[in-house]
Amino acid sequence: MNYTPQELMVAAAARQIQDRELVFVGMRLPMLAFQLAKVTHAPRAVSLFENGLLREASAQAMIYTMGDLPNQIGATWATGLIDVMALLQRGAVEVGFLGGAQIDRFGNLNTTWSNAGERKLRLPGSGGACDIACLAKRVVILMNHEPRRFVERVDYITSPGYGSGGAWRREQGLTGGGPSVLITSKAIFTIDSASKEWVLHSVHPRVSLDEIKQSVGWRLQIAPELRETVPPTSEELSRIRAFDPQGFWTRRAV
Amino acid sequence: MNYTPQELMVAAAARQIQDRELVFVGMRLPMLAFQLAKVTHAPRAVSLFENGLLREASAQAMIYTMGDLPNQIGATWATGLIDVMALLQRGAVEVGFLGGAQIDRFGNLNTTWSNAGERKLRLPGSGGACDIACLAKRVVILMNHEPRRFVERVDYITSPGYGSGGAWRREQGLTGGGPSVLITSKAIFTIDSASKEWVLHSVHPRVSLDEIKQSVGWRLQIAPELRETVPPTSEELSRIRAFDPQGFWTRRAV
Amino acid sequence: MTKVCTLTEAVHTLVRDGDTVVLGTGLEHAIPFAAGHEIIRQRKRNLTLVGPISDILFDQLIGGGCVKKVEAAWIGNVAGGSAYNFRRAVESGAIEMVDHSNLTVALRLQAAAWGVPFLPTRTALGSDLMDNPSLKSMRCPFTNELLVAVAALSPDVAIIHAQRADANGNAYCLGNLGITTQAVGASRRVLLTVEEIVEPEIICERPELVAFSGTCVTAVVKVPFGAHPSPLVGYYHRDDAYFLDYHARSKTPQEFEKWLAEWVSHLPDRAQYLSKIKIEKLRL
Amino acid sequence: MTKVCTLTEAVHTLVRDGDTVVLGTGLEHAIPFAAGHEIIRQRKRNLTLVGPISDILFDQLIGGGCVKKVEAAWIGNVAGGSAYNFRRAVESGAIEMVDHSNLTVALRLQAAAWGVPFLPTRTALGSDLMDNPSLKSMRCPFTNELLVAVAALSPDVAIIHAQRADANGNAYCLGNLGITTQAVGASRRVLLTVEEIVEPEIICERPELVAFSGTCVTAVVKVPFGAHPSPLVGYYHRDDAYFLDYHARSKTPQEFEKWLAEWVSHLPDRAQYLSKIKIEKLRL
Repeated sequence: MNYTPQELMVAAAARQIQDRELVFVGMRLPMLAFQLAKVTHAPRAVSLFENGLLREASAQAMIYTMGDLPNQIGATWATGLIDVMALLQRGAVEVGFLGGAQIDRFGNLNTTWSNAGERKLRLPGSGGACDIACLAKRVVILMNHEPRRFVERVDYITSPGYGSGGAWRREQGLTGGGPSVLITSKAIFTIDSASKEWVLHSVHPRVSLDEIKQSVGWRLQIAPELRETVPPTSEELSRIRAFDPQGFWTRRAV
Repeated sequence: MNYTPQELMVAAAARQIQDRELVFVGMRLPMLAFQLAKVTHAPRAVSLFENGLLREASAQAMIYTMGDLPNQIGATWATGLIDVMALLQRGAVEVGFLGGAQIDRFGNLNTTWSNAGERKLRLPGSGGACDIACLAKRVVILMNHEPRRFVERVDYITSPGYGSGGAWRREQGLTGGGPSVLITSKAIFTIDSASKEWVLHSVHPRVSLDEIKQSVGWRLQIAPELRETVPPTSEELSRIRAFDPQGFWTRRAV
Repeated sequence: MTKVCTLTEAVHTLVRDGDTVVLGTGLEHAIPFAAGHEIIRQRKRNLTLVGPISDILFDQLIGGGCVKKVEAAWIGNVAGGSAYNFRRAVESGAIEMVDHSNLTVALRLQAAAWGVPFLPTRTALGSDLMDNPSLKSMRCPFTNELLVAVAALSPDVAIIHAQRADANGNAYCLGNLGITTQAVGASRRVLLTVEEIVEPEIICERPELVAFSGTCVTAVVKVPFGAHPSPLVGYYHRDDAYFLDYHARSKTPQEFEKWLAEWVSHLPDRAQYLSKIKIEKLRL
Repeated sequence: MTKVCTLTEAVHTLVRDGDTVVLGTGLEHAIPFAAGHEIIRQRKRNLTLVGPISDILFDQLIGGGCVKKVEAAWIGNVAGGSAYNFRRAVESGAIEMVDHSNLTVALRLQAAAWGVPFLPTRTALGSDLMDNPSLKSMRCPFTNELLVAVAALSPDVAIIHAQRADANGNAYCLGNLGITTQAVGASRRVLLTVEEIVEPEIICERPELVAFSGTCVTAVVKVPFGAHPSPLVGYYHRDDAYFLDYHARSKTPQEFEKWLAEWVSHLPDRAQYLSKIKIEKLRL
């Protein structure tokens, strides 16, 4: 069955959500992943949005922003940003989703500044990403797999991963668990429990191991039993396409 | 015209409220004073209650507690305690009313513990009184005039007045203005701007100066032009009696 | 798996001997008297009670022998004056008292609800309330101003009464909130009693009226008139006569014991309690 | 003496050159575009903009030449990506940028709204956001844990759009609130635009829906569709096409100038603006 890398990413991200979990969702692909999880294995997962919304029911129409009316209508709780961040800061949020322009070996994310040769490029900034990175129990990261985005050390830490590795998070006083999974358009990575650097966990169908190795800016750890990523099932695909009929987020040519 | 000391206190307290002021009201006599001010000279005064209510309109029936339905119905804002305390802490509340079991020369109030000979008597505690005393721009105090209540130094500072006098409040870091007026069942006192101790301002009709002097536990300052307190007008009395028809708070024999 | 259960089950499971329990969070409004009386009936012991102003419920729990410590801003009978069981117990040293202002007790819970170990305030400076291990002088890291740091407190249980909730515990709390949201956010377990349990779709019609997320709630119990004799916006008035009667009948331990037998210990449940009251007079 | 006035008067009186202005407090919801465009038309200069996520309004104000500094968590076009005027201005050094997370910018305002000079948080630890004079490492006075102290910020003006308010500024804010209550509480002046002005009695019917006290509000202006192209709960949908069109037409300064002339500078008021839009398609 045909699918886009984004559709695979959505399906893989959905599998990171367990039933009854409180999930800090965010927009774009994670939003679709949450919707997918709700209709498959996690019907009682609860979604949280930093603008001040909590939903037990899924949104009934495609949304561009978390403020869109289909996300407001049918919400269980409409409140302020600090109330939602409070759930995060007191450790009640099991999983948060993040993206980024640049990521490094230890899962630190940069969405603020990047160096393009001589030029410094200004990116949009943190939004709630730093808060999620610091405070969620687990963090799942979704990124488009382009070599320039995978660096030994990010130019700017917008959203802390494991800093320089090892016990860095504890030393900083960070209470959240840090990144647990990185899902790119080519592979899936998990975290080495001691060094806190990425370990290549699985490679997507039709992607070679060499391609992955050459695309990251450091000497990549590879899991002893490297797998192929489980592709999306036909049910998952039909669900995803129902949520994003124009392929706006999943870039599917219709 | 006949009136009780409590009715005079209510009328005198009402005169402390100016139009458009945000007033931290409290229960009992101050509540009646606020209602009276609203129907006389301060129609746009706004009342604030620590349980989380703000009212622009007066309550339509007599209330025993600030949580009573006549105080809830017609409220302009129903919220939490911290939102109301925030107005106080950021200096938006012009005047707060307090009572107390014991008061001293520098306006410190005790509603926590008092010594009765050998025995320590437990009183109800601060409630929001300490917060009002610390944070309101002005504090108006209403007390029944019994000699045992007027001491050189309170046994316990529940609600800070001017501590030991002079610059004490500033030294403590207190941002509110402190007590401005003390209205008792026998007299009215204001604060000496330098020493920060009470100055006898006026004596109620049919009360002697000697009686007041002997009733306080320190050498009392007396205003150069000591007056007689202006008694409640007949309009004020009829308004007060309409608010408290049974004389529950004003102890009027009906 | 639903959170809905009986009051007996909820108190049995959620409130344990030695627990720190926050209740009376609406100040004089929506006080969870039904749940409080069930705690007395189940003979819970060595509780620490936390609250701002608690009209007479704290006094009843103290008189019922459930309490070892109180951490609160004001304990009395708002219309009547003293809370006699409280006075007797504190004066004799039978219970420990930690004094707060309304704002400092609110901030203890707000800090825990926000997941920070303390919050700063400008209240209580210069007062004797500072003689409290959860209050400390500090200076602002930016302005060097004197402030009070208030330590976070995470109670074991919060007990809340509200108008309506769905089976997940998403509740409409109408009227003043007092420190309700802070108490729910701070506590490990939340026992929610409500006048009515409704479908989630009803709650979602006006999600702005939901005061806290049902994800924080452990048990939901339908208890009509569960806040009597305190008032509840939209449902019933305060029973003023009941408060004055309690005041008159709690002046001595002997009188209180009779009151307690009549209104709590010898009653099997809330239905029997309500049958003793002219409840229709109070209903809105 | 009423607070009700026109948008022209309100912006003229309340927003002054050099002011710190907080707006876009609902994140992508209820963004006060009408007031923002009036600021551009009145050629206000040297503003400091404060906000959490501000979809494209900050970008328009920057392109309009009104801004010298931005203190925010995220500036872009949520559906489209980059905010081009913002990027150009920051990359060239034309404006100063102070980076925050959503929580730290919210806490700056919350601290001021509460009247304390700072608030503690556990976010931003270890991040490069700490390179910000309003964030400082500190230790908890009780637990000695590492925390971040966030300094209070009192903007000169908050600009808020809501569904309805009375003439005193008591407003129903339906839908998510973002940092609206914090912004109102923190600011010296508050400019409130609303879809409808109603009698106080209407507001008092459900005082739980009032998000802040009207005593904090300086001016109340009726501006129907005042948040277009952002959505407003109960009134209208987001105009997605408008955001995408703006994205396409702001890639170069030249294109942006044309967009600005067409949609802001050359329009006398909001009525003319609305006549250019198929507004009925968006209405609920």
